[in-house]
Amino acid sequence: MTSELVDFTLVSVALLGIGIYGLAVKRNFIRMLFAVEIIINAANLNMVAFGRFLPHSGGQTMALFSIAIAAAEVAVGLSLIIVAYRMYQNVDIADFRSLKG
Amino acid sequence: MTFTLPPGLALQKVDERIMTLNVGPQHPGSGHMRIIVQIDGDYIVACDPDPGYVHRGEEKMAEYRNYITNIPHLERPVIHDSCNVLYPYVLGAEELLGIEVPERAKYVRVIASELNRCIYIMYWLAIYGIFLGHSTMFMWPAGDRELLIDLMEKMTGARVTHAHFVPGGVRNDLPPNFEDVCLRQVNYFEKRIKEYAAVFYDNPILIARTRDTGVLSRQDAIRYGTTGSVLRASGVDYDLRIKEPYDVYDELDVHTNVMNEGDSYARSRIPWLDMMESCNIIRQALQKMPKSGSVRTKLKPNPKGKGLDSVYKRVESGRGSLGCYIVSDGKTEPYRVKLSVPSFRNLIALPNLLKGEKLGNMPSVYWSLNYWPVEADR
Amino acid sequence: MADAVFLALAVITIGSAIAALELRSLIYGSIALMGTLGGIAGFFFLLDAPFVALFQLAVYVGSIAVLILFTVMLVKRELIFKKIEDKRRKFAGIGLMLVIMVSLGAVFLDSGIKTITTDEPAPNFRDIGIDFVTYYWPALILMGLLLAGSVTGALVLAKREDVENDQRAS
Amino acid sequence: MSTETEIPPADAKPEVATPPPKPAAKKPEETPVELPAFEKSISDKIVEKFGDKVEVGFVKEDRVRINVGRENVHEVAEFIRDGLNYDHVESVSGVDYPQDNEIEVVYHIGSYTDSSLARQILVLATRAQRETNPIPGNDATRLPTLRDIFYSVEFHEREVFEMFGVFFEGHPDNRRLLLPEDWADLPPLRKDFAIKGR
Amino acid sequence: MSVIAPKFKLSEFIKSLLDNVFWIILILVLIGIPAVMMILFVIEMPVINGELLTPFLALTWIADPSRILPVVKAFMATDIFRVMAFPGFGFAALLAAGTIFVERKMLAKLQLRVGPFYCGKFEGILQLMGDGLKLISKEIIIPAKADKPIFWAAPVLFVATAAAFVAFIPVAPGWVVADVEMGLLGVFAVIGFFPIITILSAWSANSKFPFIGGIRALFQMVSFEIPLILSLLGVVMLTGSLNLSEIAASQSSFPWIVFLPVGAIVFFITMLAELERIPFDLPEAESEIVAGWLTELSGMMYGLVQLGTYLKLYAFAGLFVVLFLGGWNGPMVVPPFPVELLEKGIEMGPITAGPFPGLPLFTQEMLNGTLWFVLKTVAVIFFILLPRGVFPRIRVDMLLSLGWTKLIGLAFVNIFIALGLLYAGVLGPGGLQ
Amino acid sequence: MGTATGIIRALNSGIKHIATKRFTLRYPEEKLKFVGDGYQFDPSTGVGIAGLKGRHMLFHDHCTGCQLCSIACEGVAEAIAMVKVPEEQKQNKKSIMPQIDYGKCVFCGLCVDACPFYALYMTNDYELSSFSKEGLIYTPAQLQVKPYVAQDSEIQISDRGATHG
Amino acid sequence: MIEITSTPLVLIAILGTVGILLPIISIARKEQGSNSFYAVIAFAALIVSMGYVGYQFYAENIASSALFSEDVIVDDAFGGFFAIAMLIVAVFTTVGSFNYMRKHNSPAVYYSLILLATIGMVLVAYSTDLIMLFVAWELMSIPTYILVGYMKKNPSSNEAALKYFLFGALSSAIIVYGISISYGLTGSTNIGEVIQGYSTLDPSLLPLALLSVGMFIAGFGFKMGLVPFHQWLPDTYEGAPPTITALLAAATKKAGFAATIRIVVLGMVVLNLDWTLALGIIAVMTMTIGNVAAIMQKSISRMLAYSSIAHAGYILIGLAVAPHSSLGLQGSLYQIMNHAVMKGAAFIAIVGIVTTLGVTHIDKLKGLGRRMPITALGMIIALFALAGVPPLSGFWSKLMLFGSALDASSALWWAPWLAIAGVLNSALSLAYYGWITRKMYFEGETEKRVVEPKSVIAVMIFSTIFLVGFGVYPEPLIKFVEFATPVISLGLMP
Repeated sequence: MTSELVDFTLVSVALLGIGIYGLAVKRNFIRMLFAVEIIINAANLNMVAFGRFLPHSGGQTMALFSIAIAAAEVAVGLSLIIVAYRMYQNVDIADFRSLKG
Repeated sequence: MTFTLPPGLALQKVDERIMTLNVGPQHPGSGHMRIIVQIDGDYIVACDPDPGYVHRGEEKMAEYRNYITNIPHLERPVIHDSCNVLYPYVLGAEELLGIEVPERAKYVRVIASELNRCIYIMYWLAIYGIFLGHSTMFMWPAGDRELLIDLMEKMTGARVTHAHFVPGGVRNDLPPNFEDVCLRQVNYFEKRIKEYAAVFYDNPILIARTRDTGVLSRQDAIRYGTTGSVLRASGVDYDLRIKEPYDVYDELDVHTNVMNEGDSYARSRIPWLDMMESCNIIRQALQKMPKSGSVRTKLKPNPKGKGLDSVYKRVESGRGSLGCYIVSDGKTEPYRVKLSVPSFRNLIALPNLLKGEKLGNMPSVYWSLNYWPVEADR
Repeated sequence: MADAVFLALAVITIGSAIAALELRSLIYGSIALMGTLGGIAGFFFLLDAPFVALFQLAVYVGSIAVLILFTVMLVKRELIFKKIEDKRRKFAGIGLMLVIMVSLGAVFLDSGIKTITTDEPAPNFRDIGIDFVTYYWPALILMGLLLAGSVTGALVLAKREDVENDQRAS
Repeated sequence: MSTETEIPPADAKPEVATPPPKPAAKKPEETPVELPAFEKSISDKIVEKFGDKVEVGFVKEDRVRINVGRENVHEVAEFIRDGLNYDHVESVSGVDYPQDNEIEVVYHIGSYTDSSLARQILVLATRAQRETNPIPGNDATRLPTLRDIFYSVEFHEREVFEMFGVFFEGHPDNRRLLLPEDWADLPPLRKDFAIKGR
Repeated sequence: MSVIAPKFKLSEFIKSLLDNVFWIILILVLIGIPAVMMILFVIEMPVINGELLTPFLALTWIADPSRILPVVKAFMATDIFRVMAFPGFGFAALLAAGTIFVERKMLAKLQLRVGPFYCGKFEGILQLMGDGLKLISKEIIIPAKADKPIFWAAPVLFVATAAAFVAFIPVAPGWVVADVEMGLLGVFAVIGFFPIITILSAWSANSKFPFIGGIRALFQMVSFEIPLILSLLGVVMLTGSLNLSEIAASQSSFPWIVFLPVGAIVFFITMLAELERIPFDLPEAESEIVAGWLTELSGMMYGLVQLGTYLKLYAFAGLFVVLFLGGWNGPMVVPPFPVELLEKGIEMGPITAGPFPGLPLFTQEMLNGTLWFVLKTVAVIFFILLPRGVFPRIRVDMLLSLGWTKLIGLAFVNIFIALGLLYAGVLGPGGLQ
Repeated sequence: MGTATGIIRALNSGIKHIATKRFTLRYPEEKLKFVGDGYQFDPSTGVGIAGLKGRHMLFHDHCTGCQLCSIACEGVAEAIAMVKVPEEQKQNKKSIMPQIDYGKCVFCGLCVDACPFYALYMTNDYELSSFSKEGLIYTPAQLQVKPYVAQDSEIQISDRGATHG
Repeated sequence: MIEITSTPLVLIAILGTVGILLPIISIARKEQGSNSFYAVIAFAALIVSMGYVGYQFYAENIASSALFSEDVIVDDAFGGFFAIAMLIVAVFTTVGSFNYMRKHNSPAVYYSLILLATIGMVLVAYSTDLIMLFVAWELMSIPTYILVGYMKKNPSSNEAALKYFLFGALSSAIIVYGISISYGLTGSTNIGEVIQGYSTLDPSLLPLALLSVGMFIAGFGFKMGLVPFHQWLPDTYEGAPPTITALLAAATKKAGFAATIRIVVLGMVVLNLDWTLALGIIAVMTMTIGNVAAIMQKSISRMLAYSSIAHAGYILIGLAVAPHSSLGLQGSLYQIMNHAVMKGAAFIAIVGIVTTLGVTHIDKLKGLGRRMPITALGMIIALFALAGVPPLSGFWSKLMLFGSALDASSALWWAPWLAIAGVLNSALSLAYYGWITRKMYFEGETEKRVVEPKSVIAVMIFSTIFLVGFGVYPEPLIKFVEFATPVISLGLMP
């Protein structure tokens, strides 16, 4: 094992940054979903990396949970997108303007 | 001279999520026609049949040819059922020309007609099988059909376009020893088609797939003026061989098959039962046929019809009642020949049946209507 | 060897993550996202966690990517290629990203984990199974409830009521 | 005519369904002078109802022909459906008569529901004005549609429209059916449309 | 003169023949020989008879079979051999080709016709080669508005994924390309890739019928993946392992189909659906949606997809054999090798100095295992092919209800059976094995 | 359960048919047997004699050049053209004989029906393909030749199914 | 080892079984329209669960708040307290949906999702393991995403759901990241071990620990609606079906507080940081911005949304001063319980108004006191309780919160300012509540009485009794709060 823990965490931090960037910049709902997925994957990477170097099995367990939950979340999010697309013929969150205070 | 174009088959402006599919004419799921299908997801919301890709103007051509030379042309719309499609014209011409038909010729005609009905239904069944994705049901009927085609070839000298019926009888007498061969092959044929049950008609997947799809109620079947197996599958007992017997059908014991479901399965099963009935009729006719005698009343070379008369004759073809309306003005050519074909009459049920069906049911419902595009176009 | 693989994986993962967000076409974006997820799976292999890696491949790439592709394809083709140009927002976003990456990276580099290495064997996937049934089992039950609820809910949402009612009438 | 039941019992399997008894093979004697009685009664009913508006073309065995003017065809057809139990149209044919300057449209009407009418075909003929230079759909060659009475004429009337240029007023879907979309010649089944070379 | 059939000229024919020979020689010289040399230079050379095998040495040894034998053995130990030839791609492709031939002949028999007949001397045995040549020589047509990169990549990816699937199947003890600890999970992961490639290929053609077909393929594969995975859980529980080799080895006394027939049936049906075989060939239903997601593919792209499909068929059949029918296990039918062959070696021709050792190349167990595996796989393939002759295609809603309700329910029944056997102590990791 | 038995029945039927004899005619090697020598017509009774409606055969010594066959074909296919023939025959004053274009002929046989002099019959020859359209036009000299047609197989029905032998 | 009869497991068993069975029943019955059937089943399940929790308290099977456990969940009074509060809200929602969901197509899944979300919320309060907490958190969130977008034909519902989903997904992603870091630092996911690991942390890893706790605050703050993370909240509350808004405002928010108390407060304490000022600032900002924005709203549901932001600020006062005053957490819990009832009642009143009149704009509520007297009265009482008017229950909780702030003034110099800000904000809130009252009772003359939904009346009566009763006689509730409050303040302080 020549790679160190910090390498993996740095990759994870980079992915986190990219995810935050996507959430901040993009206004397309599907892109924002991509960004969220990237963040969750960054966290999973962190978790498995820590679990490998401790070593402890909890990290992998947590990653499994998180993958499954992400699947459920994506399913729900995509069904919401489908409903929205049927209504607006659009997936751009900036164009959804029915609620303004 | 200039014309403004009449409204053609304009595509409607439709919703975004509705997809318009052109099923045909190159598509394998339509015959020689186009079906414009609008689907929403997996459901068909609208259907517009567009026949006419094989329109040849047979009716126009018939006005330029005399009563005899019309024969090879008028059997062209359904070459697989050519005896039956020619039958009403021949009957009508006999009435217009005032000719009697010998008794033996009538029996020969009935045998030829029933054989041809089976040949047609086998072809239809083969296509139905391949439409449902059942390749064996394409190969078996296509092969077993050869038995009957062989008989027809022995009888008339041609495999599909026989041109055998003429006003006044049939063109030639049966070949020697034909009765035995015919009986043997028809018996074997009947045995074969009974074997289709296990693989096709009693197949649970097929039943699940075609039951309760494209249900045509009895009222609708009558209202749309459908005919043949479509009508009888919807519970209307109407068979011209019984109701209006022509030639010698009134001397034979003809049964008919009626089902009440009105779905694709019933519509596809009726022709199969009809084939067995045809085998029965052929056996009876072979038995009752006069063993010898003339088969053709001699005719003048260029006969003339009755002056200013019209006649409408109809027979039960493989697809249903087929009528022929002939108007004569006393010349050697008929003034107007109109074929009222069962396919064209059944076509009107298609848009009504397909509406609300799933796309997967489209081929089975379409082909279960016993529809032959070339015949509908004429 | 491992370092080269690590570098390659890092480049694939981060590059395709950027591509997933920046490519003009949503379809290619989805494919790039699959690249990211596959890269993460590669990292898992590198970290001696093949079970998680294969699970990641089976669930993320096998199911989630399919769902995303399916949704993207339902969307009109013009929208897939639509791009919204907002330079100021973009630069602000890049700034935010750099701030987060630099600060968090600095925190990680400064902290004590820089020196952590290990020679111990990696946890076996059987340990995970034992964990699941002895310690985390209430969470597993909740997980089942969650999946059931989300699937039924998503189905109810995605079901199209208007069409069913309209067409059954005929 | 036949006495069999129209609908066999619902649970009957098609293979074992006993076929209805064979209809009595009734062949009326060849008496050309005397008109067949049943057919005569049908034509009499129509004549009785409409009087001079209709004209009996012929009464033959199983066939009755009624000629009607175009203004009365709708009500006659309605009477045929409601009063005489005819329920479907088998064929709609146009016949072009250039010498009369008219186009005849012939409806062959049959019945499924009434078993006594199973052999019968009622021929309903009407005539529309013929134009020398037809503009299909926009000239005087018009007839009232029978689609609201007999649904089954829908495609037949579309065919007659494109083949003869007879526009059926009130038909909901009067479009081309068989001919190509870019057909710009005469309606092809008119007598003045000649086949090439003839 | 007719244009369709130009007159045959011998000179033209000879010219074209020479042309072909020229190109073959050129390719051989420019690519083939350097490739062989590079392989010989690059791969780690074995030490044979105390000498390091150099290219020169190898070339000098070609003349003597006794000296080339160690080279062959060394080559057989490499991964290249495993991936390309025996348990991997070559073996699978051979079986797949055999499958295609058997399918066509058997279907023809069933349908009372002849099938391929003229190509090759015996019953059209070379028909597949002819078809392949035809597909290679055909023009590849790309739709104008297609998404070109994805459209090009999809068939290749399809074959690659199918080949990856093949790599997991153990053929004989120790003979498997990728002997990973979690092979079954890997199989699931690989299966998950097929719908993605399908839907991408379908979408990229930018045509209606492929898209409908792709969506159908997606529905079908995704909805049948769940019963597929569930139906295998019983075996996993009873074996206590995810490694396919271990699973196969665990069935030395009896195959799992004896105890888990329900799971086997469910797996077989889902297998048919995943393979898009009749009665589940909705994605290619030609009467509804021309050829489904293959509509726009032409030439060798179509050929590649077909190759991938049949590789997939072999892999699924092999998986069924490994999981339920006992893999390579079976009575020993291969006779033991003669003792003198093993001890003294074989005498061959006048060239060799004397009897030389090294034969046989394979052990008896391996040959026996391969034999049984192939026999069982062929039997399973036969039963996969048979429904094509007797069933029509089913409809999408029937398919989905079958997948989501009936098969999942049956799969759970299977799991409960397995659990019962496990807790009763009859079978399982600590049980009868 | 009905479903399961139905599926098993179907599979069983399929397997049974693997052992059934095939029903395919291997055409170029085998050829079907026909009834007689071809379709012929007896103008005295007005009834034909059954046979295959294949390529025509012209008996030069019977042909009078009356053009009736050509007239009969006019309404059908316009396949028959009357051409000059060099040799002088007694009964053929105009010395014209039919020449048949098989690119147009529909093999209805009405020309045979029209011939009152027993000059035109049809034979069993149906293999008329040619590389060019010109090759399909048969001159009177070609029509005179009686073709040889191999007829070796007939449908045979046995317990193991029908076959062409 | 977890007892099989421990409260959380029994709750999972009851609610989960019913929640899974409801859709199956609906498929089996093949009729979609019978809303009340499913509502009654869900209602019964909730009542049974509440009864079980109450019985456990009555039988004294529940330990006083333990906070830590070796297992993933612990059956303590803290969780029980939250369970009761959330079950009350869930009952409100279910009862309120009797009429509201009448015309919707698939009611079974709706109630099933409510039950599943309730399990999630309750289990968040019970869990003592980060993974368990996360799974429960998602079980709470994902059904509510669906429920918010449940009105498929309604664009605003869908938009609300999209925004809610996006922020929710982001928050859970951030929480996962925080969990991953804290796991990496301490090598365990059990909260007790995490806290222990934090207390013996290598100083070089301290920034990472801070990062993880910051991420927890951010992640939970999204749900709680704290000020930098509150943008989604008004839109979602306005667009969602009002029954679901009641669930969101009154229950899921509280789950965030429960999680915060479980992890962050303790974690912060052991990390020995001066974090209270930050929380105090957030508290003041939250309540000020919430109240000021609420004044400007024209839609009553949006106004109540902002008001619930403000209330998050009040509750945060208690958390901010928790280490220095034992009253702090007590006040928070007391306010949480009160707020659940008050907010739930207010939103259910809106449900009644929407179902009968179909309006939410404040100007349209003229003369509501004559048109729907019982609903209006219940709503007014709930609103005044929210404002903290003395004879009502809300008064005591606010008093306790502000008192805790004053109590902590010996240790924290800025604590009294929190109390002052709270009082000022309460006064501010009284302004817009009073304005609504004026609209309802003193404007509009001619309206006639309409039939009010019986289910809403039931909720109103219950809430009025609760608020007035515990306002007049707060003793039992205060006892209960004291019993449920974990004692962390001074005991764990290093």
